Amino acid sequence: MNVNQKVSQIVEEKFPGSVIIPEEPQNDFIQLNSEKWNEIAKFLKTESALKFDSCQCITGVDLGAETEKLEVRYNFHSTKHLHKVEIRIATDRKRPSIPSVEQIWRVADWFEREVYDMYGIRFKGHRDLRRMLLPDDWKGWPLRKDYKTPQTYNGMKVPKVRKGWD
Amino acid sequence: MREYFKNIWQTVKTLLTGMGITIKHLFKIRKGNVTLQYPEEKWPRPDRNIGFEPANYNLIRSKLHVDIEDCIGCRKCERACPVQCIKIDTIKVPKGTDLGSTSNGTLKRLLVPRFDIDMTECMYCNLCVYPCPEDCIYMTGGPNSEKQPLDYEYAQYDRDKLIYKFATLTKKEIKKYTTPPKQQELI
Amino acid sequence: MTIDNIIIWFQSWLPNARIAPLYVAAVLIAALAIFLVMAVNALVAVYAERKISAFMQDRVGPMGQGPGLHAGKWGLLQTVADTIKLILKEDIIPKAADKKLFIIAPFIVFLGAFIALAALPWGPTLIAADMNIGLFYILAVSSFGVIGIIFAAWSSDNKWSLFGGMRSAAQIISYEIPAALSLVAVLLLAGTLSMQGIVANQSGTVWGFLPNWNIFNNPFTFLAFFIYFIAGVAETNRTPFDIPEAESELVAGFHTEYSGMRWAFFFLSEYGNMLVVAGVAVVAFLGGWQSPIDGIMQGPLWGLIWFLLKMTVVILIMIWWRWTFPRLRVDQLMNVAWKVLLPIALFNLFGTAIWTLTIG
Amino acid sequence: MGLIKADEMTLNIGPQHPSTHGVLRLKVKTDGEIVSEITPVIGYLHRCFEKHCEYLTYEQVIPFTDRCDYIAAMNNNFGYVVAVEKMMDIQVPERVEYIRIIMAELNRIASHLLALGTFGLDVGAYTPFLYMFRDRERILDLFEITCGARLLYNYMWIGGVSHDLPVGFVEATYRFLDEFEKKSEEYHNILSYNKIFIERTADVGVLPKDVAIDYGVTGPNLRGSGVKWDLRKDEPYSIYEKFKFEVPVGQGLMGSVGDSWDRYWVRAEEMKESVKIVRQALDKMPRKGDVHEALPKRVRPPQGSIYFRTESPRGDLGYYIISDGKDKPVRVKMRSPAFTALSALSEIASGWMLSDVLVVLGSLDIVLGEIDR
Repeated sequence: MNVNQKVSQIVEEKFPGSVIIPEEPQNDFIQLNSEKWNEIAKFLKTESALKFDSCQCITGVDLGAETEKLEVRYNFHSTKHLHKVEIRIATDRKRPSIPSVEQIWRVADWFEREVYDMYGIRFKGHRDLRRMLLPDDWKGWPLRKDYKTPQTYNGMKVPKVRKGWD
Repeated sequence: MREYFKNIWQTVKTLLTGMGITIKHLFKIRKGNVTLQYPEEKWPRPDRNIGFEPANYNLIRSKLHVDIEDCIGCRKCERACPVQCIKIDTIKVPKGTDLGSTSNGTLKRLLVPRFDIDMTECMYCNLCVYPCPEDCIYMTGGPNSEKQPLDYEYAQYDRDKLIYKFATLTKKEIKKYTTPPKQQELI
Repeated sequence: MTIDNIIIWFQSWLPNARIAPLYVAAVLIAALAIFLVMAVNALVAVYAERKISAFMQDRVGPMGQGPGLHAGKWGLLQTVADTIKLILKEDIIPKAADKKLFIIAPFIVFLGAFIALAALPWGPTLIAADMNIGLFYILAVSSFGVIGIIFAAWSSDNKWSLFGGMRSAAQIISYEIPAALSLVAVLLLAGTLSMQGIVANQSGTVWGFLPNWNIFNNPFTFLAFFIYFIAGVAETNRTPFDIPEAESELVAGFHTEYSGMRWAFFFLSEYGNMLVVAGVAVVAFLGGWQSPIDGIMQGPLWGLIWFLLKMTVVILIMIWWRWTFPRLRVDQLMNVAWKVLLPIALFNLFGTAIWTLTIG
Repeated sequence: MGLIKADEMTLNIGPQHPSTHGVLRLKVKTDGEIVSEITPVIGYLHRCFEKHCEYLTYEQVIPFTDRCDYIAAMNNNFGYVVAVEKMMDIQVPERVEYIRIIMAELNRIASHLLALGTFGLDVGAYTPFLYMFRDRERILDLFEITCGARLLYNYMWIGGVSHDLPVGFVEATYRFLDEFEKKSEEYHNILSYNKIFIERTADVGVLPKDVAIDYGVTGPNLRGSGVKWDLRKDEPYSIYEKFKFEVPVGQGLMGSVGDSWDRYWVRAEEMKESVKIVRQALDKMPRKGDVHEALPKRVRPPQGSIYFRTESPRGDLGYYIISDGKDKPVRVKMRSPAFTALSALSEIASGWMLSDVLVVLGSLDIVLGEIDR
């Protein structure tokens, strides 16, 4: 039994209905429901059989404007049991919102701010959700696939890089 | 109390060690120095470099150069460039026009009236060099010094001067090649 | 050559002149000489500092400006070129600055170093003003510069400058005390505050072969020299005690907002301060203008040469330190002053007193 | 009176400041010299790496990974190409593996030299910085003869490397390693064991074990806190399992475990281990072989995603790559180790003096290019 199956089993036992069973068993990730994510996250960190104490990476993903959803993928790692797991949580594209895990793994603070910055996914319960890399007055969510490069910034025209090139 | 004096003693000892090192370097004046007095002394300086002549280098990322006589206009380099700093225009010529062949012996099929490289944008990744079937785009110097001597001092006062235009075709020549052979005879 | 000598010399030419204008003229001549000494010192010391630091760091240092300009050798004229550049540079006064204080501050700092030099004996007869309170005078006026530093820091209206100024004030006030206490040990031996008197007291030999300089006189003064030297380096704001201008923390400390000639005055007075500290160290501990071998190579000219040589050595050590050590933190700096240097200086003072009473 | 709050001052360190190692801005609240609150503001060097990747083919991404962590560009290349190779299931020739490891470890030495040197500079020691730059220069020379570039190499390719080693490279590297081992003692004498340096760094900015893990701090910073975690040992990628080397961890030799001095010391020791690895690799490397043998005709990883991490000089460098089977990636996310390290700054440096904040910042060894991407 690999880690993913084990984790999904344990989580499903504790929080019935939260694991959206992947269609193919060989998938190396666990798709979760976003509703109880905060409690599940706490459980993942504290449960003695799992102990995912290190949050490796939080990636925002947009698989195309036609999919109607945005995804956040979490990579966790346990320094106690030396195993890792990838958890995916999908959210609605129109009003993207996912419970924050910032108070569970402190590193998630900046990661979530970055995902918010790039995808506009609101993390419920994040204490300081601001733009991270872009200026505070930036409009739009640049890494979404339907993002259009703006022609102006704060009323200033963005100059074309080279004249007479094309 | 002992800790106090030990501390002072350690401070004095370690500081003197450090002073010993710097004074040693002070009296090795010309031996170990690595400075290159740039406009006067030029790389590679024999006593500083690690024993390689420019020709032994695998590559020197200096400046892109194009041997335009060898270019067949395949535009592979243009597609490989991650920053789109290469711009090529090609013109199809009527069948039967002889454009000559490259030094590799490949027949040229397209006219290249424009081959511009914007060195202000170039990020020296060398990715355009590898796909070229005729080896006609390359960085100057290093192993290519025979074809083109090393040139890395091409600063300009004007940005536009850093756009290098390699195409040599004149309008007259283009016209000459693009008119079908029959009309040529008429002219 | 004191000011009095100059006045007497003037009077021999103009026997009927009143004393006041002659006095002013004499002071001006002396002042010009001191200014020249400071300027030349800055030129030479900056060049030496740059070259020595370069060689210590396996570099070659300034090589461009020199005889034959850009292809020239050793960059001999580098500091001259720098000076010209500094004079020609635009003088920027920040809009929010307190203008009057901002303008006056570099000159106050400069003045501190400048007037302290007046009491340094360059040779047996060469001294601008041989006061009977010479050492005391130098100690008093050399801490005068801190006022200028605080002026500069406050008037710049820059937070970094303010940090630098506050640090500098705390530092100079703290290090005055161990420096003064270790000099008091010398006074016990000499019995006079006059600079010439202190030097004259160091003639002859001690223990048969060593010159009778205060540093060799007894173990306590030997230690006192190092305490004075450390405290002196701290007073000149040089590494490892350069926290007021710590460039990796405070950008440039109190002179962040200064440019051009005003900045050059800070620079000049830093090197002037080095000169004062080195001069006092030489006078108080290294026998001033006395020859290292008793009885030979003495006289006014030799005196000047010995004095300059000794001073050079002391300044070179300062340069050497600067390019070897990391910088201390503010609280550690205070710790060194109050917990290490001060107790040892007090102990030294006590020890010297006992020594002079019993053995000396 | 009472209107002006006279006991706290807001100070902007940066974006232009000598010791922020790039364009980082720290908004700090100070009470005299004591810093009570630190808010890092980043993004001044944001160059849209992740957005760019959506428009570039897999090969074209490599020069952009160079520009993220420009101090250790080889390691960035390495992580990316191994991730893509994992997706495509490419087995690279043995010689290529050895060449890659030699390059990655040499670059690790170069990166650590720069980290230690600038750390010394933050503390105020100018000379060690130049000594370390002098030796870093030799490594850059080695890179230059191999791939022509000194900083941004674009050397590793998916399935190989761009050039074979030039003639004489092996001997020159041996010569460099011999010289370097002698010199590393000098660094210790002039900086590591200098009492002023110890006073400034020991016990300053202590990063406890659990806080480090909670903040996702990795690499030498985590090892400085006493956690023996090195991906080269614990999750060996490439052929790291073939090499014998130690993983130095902070032991609190001069203060408590996890202080700035420990982080510094771990880096200094790691350089020695890297020297060992390079030596072994040079000994064992097959002398002949085609480095372009396994290059794929076209790079089109099968549909799917991968999160792959390697040990860069700054810590766990992770790439999250999503492919839809075409020649351009759907998403390339870079998990940069310096990003997480910087997020821990306000936790460990608050309450220290202004000078200490910059020392702690220097000891974390951040590269802004990687944080902002």
